Amino acid sequence: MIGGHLPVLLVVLPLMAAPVCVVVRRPAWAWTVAALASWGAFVAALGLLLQVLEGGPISYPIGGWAAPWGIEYRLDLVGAFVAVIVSAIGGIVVPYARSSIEREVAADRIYLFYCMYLLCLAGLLGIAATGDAFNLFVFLEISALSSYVMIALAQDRRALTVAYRYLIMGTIGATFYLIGVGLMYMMTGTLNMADLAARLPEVAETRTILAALAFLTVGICLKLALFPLHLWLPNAYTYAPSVVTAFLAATATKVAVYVLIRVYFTIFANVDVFEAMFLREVLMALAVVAMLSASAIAVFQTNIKRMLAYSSLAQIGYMVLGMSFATLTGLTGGIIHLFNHALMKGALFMAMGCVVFRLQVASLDTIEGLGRRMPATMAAFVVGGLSLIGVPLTVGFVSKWTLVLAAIEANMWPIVVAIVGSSLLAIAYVWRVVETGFFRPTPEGAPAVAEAPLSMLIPTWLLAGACVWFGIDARTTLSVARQSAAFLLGSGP
Amino acid sequence: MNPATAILACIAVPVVGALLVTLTGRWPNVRESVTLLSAATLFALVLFLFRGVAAGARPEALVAEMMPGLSIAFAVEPLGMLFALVASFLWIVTSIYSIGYMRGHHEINQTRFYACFALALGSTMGVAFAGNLLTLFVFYEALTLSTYPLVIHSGTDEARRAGRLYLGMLLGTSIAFQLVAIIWTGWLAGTLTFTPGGILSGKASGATVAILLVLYVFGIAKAAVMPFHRWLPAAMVAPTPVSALLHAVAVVKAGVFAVLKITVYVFGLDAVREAASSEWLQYAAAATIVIASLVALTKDNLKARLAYSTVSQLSYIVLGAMLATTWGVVGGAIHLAAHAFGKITLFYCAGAIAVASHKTEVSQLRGIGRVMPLTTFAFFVGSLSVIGLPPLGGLWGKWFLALGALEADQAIMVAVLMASSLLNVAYLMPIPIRGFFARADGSAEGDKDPDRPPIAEAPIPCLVAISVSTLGCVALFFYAGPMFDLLRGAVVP
Amino acid sequence: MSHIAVLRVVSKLLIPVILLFALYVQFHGDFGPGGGFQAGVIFGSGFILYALIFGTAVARRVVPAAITRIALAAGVLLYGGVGVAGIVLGGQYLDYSVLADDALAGQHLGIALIEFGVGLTVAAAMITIFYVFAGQDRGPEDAEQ
Amino acid sequence: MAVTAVALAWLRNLFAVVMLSGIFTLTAAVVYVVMDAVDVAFTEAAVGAGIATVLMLGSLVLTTAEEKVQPRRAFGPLAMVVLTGAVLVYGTLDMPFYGDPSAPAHGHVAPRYIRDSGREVGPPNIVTSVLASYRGYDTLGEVFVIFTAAAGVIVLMGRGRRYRGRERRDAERS
Amino acid sequence: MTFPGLFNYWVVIALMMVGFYVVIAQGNLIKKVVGLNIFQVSVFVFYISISKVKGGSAPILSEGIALYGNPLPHVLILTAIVVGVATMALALALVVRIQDAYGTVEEDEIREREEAS
Repeated sequence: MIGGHLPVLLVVLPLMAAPVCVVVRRPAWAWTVAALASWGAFVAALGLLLQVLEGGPISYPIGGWAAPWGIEYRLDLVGAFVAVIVSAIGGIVVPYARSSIEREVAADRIYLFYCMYLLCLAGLLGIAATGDAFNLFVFLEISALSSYVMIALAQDRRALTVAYRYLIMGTIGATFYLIGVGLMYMMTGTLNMADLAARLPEVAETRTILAALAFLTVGICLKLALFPLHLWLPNAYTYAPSVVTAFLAATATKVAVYVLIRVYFTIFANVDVFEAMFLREVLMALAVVAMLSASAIAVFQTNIKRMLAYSSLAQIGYMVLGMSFATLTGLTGGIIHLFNHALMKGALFMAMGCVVFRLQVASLDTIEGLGRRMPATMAAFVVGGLSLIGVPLTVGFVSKWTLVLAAIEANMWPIVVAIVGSSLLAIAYVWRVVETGFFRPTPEGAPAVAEAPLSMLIPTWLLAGACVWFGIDARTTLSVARQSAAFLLGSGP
Repeated sequence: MNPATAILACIAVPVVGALLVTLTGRWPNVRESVTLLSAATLFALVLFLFRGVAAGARPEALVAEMMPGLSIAFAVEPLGMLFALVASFLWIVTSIYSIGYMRGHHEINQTRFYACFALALGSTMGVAFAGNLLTLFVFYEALTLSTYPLVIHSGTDEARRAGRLYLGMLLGTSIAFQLVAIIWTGWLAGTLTFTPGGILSGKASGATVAILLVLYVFGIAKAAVMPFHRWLPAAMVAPTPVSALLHAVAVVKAGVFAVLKITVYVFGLDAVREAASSEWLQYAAAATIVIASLVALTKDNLKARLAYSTVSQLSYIVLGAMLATTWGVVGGAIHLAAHAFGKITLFYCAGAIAVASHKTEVSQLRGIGRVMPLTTFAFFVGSLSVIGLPPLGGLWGKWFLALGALEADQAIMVAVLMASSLLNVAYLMPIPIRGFFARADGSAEGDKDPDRPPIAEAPIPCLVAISVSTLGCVALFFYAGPMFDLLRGAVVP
Repeated sequence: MSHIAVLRVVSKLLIPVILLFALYVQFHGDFGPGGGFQAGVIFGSGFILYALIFGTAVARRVVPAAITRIALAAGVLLYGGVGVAGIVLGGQYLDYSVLADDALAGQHLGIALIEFGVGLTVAAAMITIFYVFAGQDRGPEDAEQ
Repeated sequence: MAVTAVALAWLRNLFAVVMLSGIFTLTAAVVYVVMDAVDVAFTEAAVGAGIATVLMLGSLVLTTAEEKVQPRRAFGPLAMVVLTGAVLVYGTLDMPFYGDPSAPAHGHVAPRYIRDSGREVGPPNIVTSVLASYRGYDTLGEVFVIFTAAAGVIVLMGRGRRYRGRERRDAERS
Repeated sequence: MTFPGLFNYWVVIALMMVGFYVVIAQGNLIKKVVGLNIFQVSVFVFYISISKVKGGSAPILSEGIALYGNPLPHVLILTAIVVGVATMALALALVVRIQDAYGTVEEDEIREREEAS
């Protein structure tokens, strides 16, 4: 009986756990609630993925009202896959948070952190599950508001301005999205995605729908920080508490990419969007610029969290690039990179979180010779870093392989050059950290630090291990990604 | 023992060895016994495989499927067999040598040194036995990464700069050119498995083959074809055993081996011969041969001179591959083995001289033959082998290469080979000759220091290793027949 | 300070009316404009007026911060709980029809419950935010959210 | 409305700005009534004009009431705004006319609410039916947004946070 | 207030753009929030004008009325208003904290002080 209700339980479980956190207040209890809820969500997401793999997309009418009238939860393979990614990262982050948050957030705010974290998780899962364009907006806002708060939780005062800027940009993005949805509603009279897909072709040629597409694209690109709408991201990731950075970097932008996929391949499934307004060319060009410029900037950063943030911008470029091919291999590459990047960035930011836990700052100066003092942490960083470069037997290699293959198939050699160029820059910035961490002597008078606590190391290594595991055996993930892509394209042109 | 198990064991033994070395790092004697033991075990395993391969067997082993249609798989064939034999045998010798060298030099981080060394050997075995391009690429990268810590072993600024160049150039070219070429090949041919006669025949146009060939030859920077040779002289900052085994044998030979293997099993000799770019690449190789020899003449540092000599000699093999005739390929492969013994002897001697006398420059070596007669004599024999004079193994490689050039109607290449041999004489012979006949330079600073013990022969383990490799040079001359038969099996089905 | 006295008297009269009006809006939402949300706002403002005139300290005694916090959570939990009840009783999430024997009656009950949840959370949220804003400019020791 | 909005953009006294913003929202509420959206008007008046203004005044008290003179001229943003506006105007060209009963928006999903909500859900107020039942899940989300905001405000400002922040700033200055 | 044709939309768009301009061009953090508010309210007005049906009445069922306004946008905007205010509350809370931490709510001054520290 529960199986049938999984789509909604997936979201409602963390959602309802959030107020419970506020009621119980004791940090340990709040943590327990958060852990149970996010693990529960993970189990639900896995169950859903299996259901979808077996029986195709699941539709769940909330309130018992059939689709275009009520709100529908609709999980196809992509949605379920993203839900698994998000909830898995959530489940791994929670145990990590316990020690890390104690260090970085005031004690009387800890229960509220868990509350916010759960809301954010629920919001992201809600976005993944929903089949309704407006419902998506609501959950977008839940996750956005809670992430602003989580960023502002950091003790550094710059976190406040960063959160404020993020809030302004995020709200503009959401409002743009709202305008887009309004325009679509105006021309079709519906908000349900599947219904929109069916009704849009009739009016696809109208200027109103073109404007709607433009607003949706710009709004979502603000959220996913595609160049040149990325200015909020580096600082946000730099000054937020480490756990928050790890969680957001691994999930929030991925979900935004997912929304973009939804818009192009579900809502506009029956319309050849990529032909309209040079969308393909524009997206590709922006993605390429993002990949190259962000990687180049990353090379010059000394704060490692900021460096990783810029690297995230570049990786977002990869995902958008894969999507904009609109071919089977390209879309597969985009989706698989969604998963893979969540793993590696999660691992990297968590490793840096361990460094911050011991040293307060993770910059090139503080980590000199740290490989000797915190070997497990730095080793996890190396694994994630190699993955970022795309060394074989890591997940990054699988992504890169698929994306390059897509570019070769499409006969787009400049894109191949861009992917390769961005990887070369990745070598440069990753290796600066590895070299400083492992092959520089520990400076005189450096604080003697112990390895990070196991509650932080184990989650970090879970993700680092996953980077290798899914890099060696990418069959499962690739086949899920490929099936998702086929499904998304199948209903399209 | 099952051959498939033996193949896997060949990879596993060094890796396990590395692990044990790390664990026993506290007890140097145990640690070094572990190293020797793994080296011996590995050689025994390779010999076991050799028996089968010599009899015509082609054992295979599948490890894991990575992506659909792409797997990590091994398949032993003659080229790889020869490479594995040379590398695993010389590992034993080098291990003995290292013990003398590292202790004599009071080096730091010895545990890391032995562990990485073992890992590098494991990767070399992986390269040698790779059954498809993907596996080859995986171990090629693993080899780069596992030798990086050895290059920057000393931890000085110079070493770190060299390490950056090393990693940037090897990893960079492999991702930028080789990976793209592999993905392209896979897309064109539908498979990456090495197949006699080539997998690309009939599947790609002439122009495509030409471009791919260029991508491979320059993408495999380990083969050090100019202009991607700079990493090799830079890597000479590493301890001498590393320069000896890895940068005269394992790493660089992995590069030329990959070129040979791709020529034979991916393109097929006919396709390479017909490709528009192969002649152009021959000239590139020829230019490298001559220019590197000339540069070697100008180098006063002994190891730098040897490094440029290696660059030059490697291009012989690339030249053989690009000639794409039976004699050319066989000659290349034989040169691979013969040069390995010759060059490793020279490096051993250079290291022995450095340990015993702390002299590293050619100009300091006047009269060294009087205090270190054995070492200097070995140097003399090694030089003769590299030059290619009977009765030493170096002769055969050049001989067959010249035949191959004639077969391909490239008489000019014969001239290049001859010119290069003369240059070899010019940059190598003065060293032993001056060592024996010139009077020691009285102004050398070391000699005036009364506290310094007088220069004596190198430590015993070093001498043992030098003797073994010198004998190897001679043995190769007489046992060229079996080698030749083995290799013919690869080229002529 | 006579105008304060006037204020007090007026507001003493006014506040019950405001609160009553809130309740009216809460339950009248079915028929005219209004509902839990608006009711919550009005209730909240009524209380804030009270707090402004009689001082936050008094207001905090009447409705302590802990209560508002729990009310805040209770409201959303009630809403979500109604949804879960729908599942438990064999319908879909947030399906009110199964809450009672008759579908229409179930809808009615469900809407009333969730509207109440909404009102509770909104009122609590307003009071909380007010407390927090009003609780500024004091040292850490006497500030109580 | 337009007048208030433009005035808002130019005024520098923040109290006036906030009051004008309240007026702006109230005007919007009036417009809603004209457009037959009584529920929305009610909410906008209570929330948009009421709470929002109070909140802004509250934060003005806690910060500052006068905006600094801005020396720079912002042509970049202006260009962006004009571009966005142009896209929107471009989009309007194919729109159904204002109030057109045959517009697609009125033809698909909405008629069922008007026709059947009385029978299926009960309340005569269709907005309530849709809000609480047909799209009850959106409302659930909405309540959670309020919850998030309230909890977020506690996080940011509750219990002496401000005080501590100022102490830190003073410490940094000295 | 019955505008002919598309004129109504253009007014709304003009309002939106004023709000949008204030958000992105103003340096005062509070004013940005106000701008955001105007921007959002204008979007709401836009939605509501979608719902208007000429000759229709408010969507409250009663005897004898056949033509109603479209209730769906009303519902959406009810939700959106609340979301907007919630965002604003958070934004203002942040502004207050920024004032404490930096002593100013002007963007360029904050930047100066950030660089100074």
